[in-house]
Amino acid sequence: MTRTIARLALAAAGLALLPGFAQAQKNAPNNDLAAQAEQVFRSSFRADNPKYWMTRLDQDEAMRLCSQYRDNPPPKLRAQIEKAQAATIRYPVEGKLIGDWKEGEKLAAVGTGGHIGFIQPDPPGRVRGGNCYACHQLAKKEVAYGTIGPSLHHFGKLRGTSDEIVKYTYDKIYNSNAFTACTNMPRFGLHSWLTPEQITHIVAFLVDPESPVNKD
Amino acid sequence: MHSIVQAALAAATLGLAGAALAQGSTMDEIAKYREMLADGNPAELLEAKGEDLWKKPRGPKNASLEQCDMGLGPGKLEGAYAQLPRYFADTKKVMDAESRVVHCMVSLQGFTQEEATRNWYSRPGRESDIEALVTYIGAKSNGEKINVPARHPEEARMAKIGEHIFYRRSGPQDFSCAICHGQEGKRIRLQELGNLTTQAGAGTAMGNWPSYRVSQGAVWTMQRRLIDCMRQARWPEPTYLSDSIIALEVFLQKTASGTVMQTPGIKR
Amino acid sequence: MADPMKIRASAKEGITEVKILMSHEMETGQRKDAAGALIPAHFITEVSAEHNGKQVLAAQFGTAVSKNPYLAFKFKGGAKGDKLAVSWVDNKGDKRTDEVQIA
Amino acid sequence: MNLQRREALKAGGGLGLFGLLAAAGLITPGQARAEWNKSAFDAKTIEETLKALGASAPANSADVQITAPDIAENGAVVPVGVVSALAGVEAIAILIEKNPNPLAASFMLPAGTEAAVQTRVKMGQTSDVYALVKVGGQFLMTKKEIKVTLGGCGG
Repeated sequence: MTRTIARLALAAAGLALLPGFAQAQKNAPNNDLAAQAEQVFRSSFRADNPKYWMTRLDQDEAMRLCSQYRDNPPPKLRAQIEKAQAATIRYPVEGKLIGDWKEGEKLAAVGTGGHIGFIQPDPPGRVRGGNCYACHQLAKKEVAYGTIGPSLHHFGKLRGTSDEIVKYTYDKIYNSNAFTACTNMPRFGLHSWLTPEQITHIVAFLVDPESPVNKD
Repeated sequence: MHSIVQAALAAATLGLAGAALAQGSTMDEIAKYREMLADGNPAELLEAKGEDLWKKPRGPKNASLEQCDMGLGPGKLEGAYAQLPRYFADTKKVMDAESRVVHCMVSLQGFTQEEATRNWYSRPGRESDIEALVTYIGAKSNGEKINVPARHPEEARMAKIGEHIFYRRSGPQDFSCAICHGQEGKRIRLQELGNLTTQAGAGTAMGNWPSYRVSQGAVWTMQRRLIDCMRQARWPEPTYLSDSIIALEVFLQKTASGTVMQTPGIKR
Repeated sequence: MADPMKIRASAKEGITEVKILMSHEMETGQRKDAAGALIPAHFITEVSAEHNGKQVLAAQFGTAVSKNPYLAFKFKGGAKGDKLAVSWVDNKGDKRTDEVQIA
Repeated sequence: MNLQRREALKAGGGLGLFGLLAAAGLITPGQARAEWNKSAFDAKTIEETLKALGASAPANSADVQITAPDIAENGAVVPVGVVSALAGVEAIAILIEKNPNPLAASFMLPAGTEAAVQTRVKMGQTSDVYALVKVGGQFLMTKKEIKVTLGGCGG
């Protein structure tokens, strides 16, 4: 790993670490109540939810630890989660990490897909997007952006398009927890929410000098 | 208008960056949008209908709901919503406004549980009595302080369970309630996200419901609101009136206690 | 039958301000239901307001007026206690009239 | 509302609102006019709509103002008001350029009614909104862009 990436990762981890984990540990509910709460939670879903929907309530190791420590695990666990998550990252077969920024622009704006249930499920074939604007500023012309994540306006303009930056960007979208355990950002690649190819399009939207993210 | 002028003046004086100014005016215009909608909330139409439904004899027992005990004694509605959910000795359960109304429709009016809850939310061409009733009952707590101390052991247990669910991550987007509602001063798109772990944040979130949602063209109750949060988390669908939803309500109302209700609200 | 309107009318310094909320789907005829079938248009076409029997506003709506329509206007005259009546009719012939006293 | 009037309204059938109101004695026959302007509401462009309203080539005027936010949080409900300080305004119309049918609403103002109306409209996308005013037999117009934003969780 190059120095740039290491620095980025360190900065991200450092920011998340600041509040300290003493607070998190104090807040971690005792196991007895957690077991009761799990039981109440699991039994609160409609009996006619298909089994494969119900698997969405299952937690992998990272989810379980992040929940237990309220997204603020102690340093040792944090490192353990990040290492395990980094190992999940897969790349497109042809190896090219920059796709088409125009496709990426579309994916960044789409917030639909993956909704289940009986009231307002997504219709079959509904496009699944990255919903990037929900949390990030990107192209300047889109005023309706969220602030849960940092502004990514001029992402490529500020960082360039070196192989390291491109790989970092791809990896971060594929599995955000490889860099910051328990971050708010979904693990888009791990869950196959986005395909590796779709992720390369979003990478292009972020780093391509022609992308509206890097204009204006 | 005043605030826009002020913002412009401040920007000119301080020589703020163009981007900051543009974003400031975006939020000013959103504020103007909300202000224009606040006067004339369609939820008031439903509130009137709810009052009618409360007072009219209905159901197999041809009884009104006027003797329904929402927690402060039979028929006492003023301030009742602001003190829910609470433990009810007659059912030995912690109940929220909606589960209690349904309980009264069953016990006083003779409806079956299925009949009472069949249309728990409205959709085009199908109205919901529960939505109307809860809008009416909620409005009877307008201006009242939320007060859910959760001192009864069952209430305290439910608050803890709600807290557990609030931080619980799962699903194909790794969501929990906390990832959007656990920090200060964040937005999703242009909508401010309350930090529901603080009194002020939870107060802003809880005190405006039931609320008319302009994007849905309908009033949403708190059950509808929370069940939809789980839909947005891409989880399966919770059961209406289930303990998870009530537990989250206890947790949030407890956190919000002391803040003043302004309901019915109007939101995007 | 259609639900009642909510009408507020208040007189101040010789001007009466009227704010009306109507309960109506205002279906555009362009939306599809869950099964993919077009939901037929259903919307208020005309609204009329009368102060003591004299018309003070006549409005025509298209499908672009929002669900549960809101309408506000002002007219000269009108005193506390005067009657203000509002009527609407929709494209299916449903109609509703409500009356309030000016406050 | 008294019973006879309610019955009269019910019996009105195909009379149209103004026929109904006249039958109910709510307005005098002289006031009953102007059937719902189907050709104007069905028009697909601003130009066609203006033509159907009998308002070809209206002049731009600073005496007509649109009161609306620059940005709408949701397109399903966008508050739009039209105000004019001119005396004797007879009619007002609200047009939304990029809607499938631009005409959203029109208002006839009898003498004594102020040129200040407000309603809420649906907008499919960011668009120019036009306010058309008829005064002294002339048509005046103004426009304002209203941005419609996507919001919330996104689905």
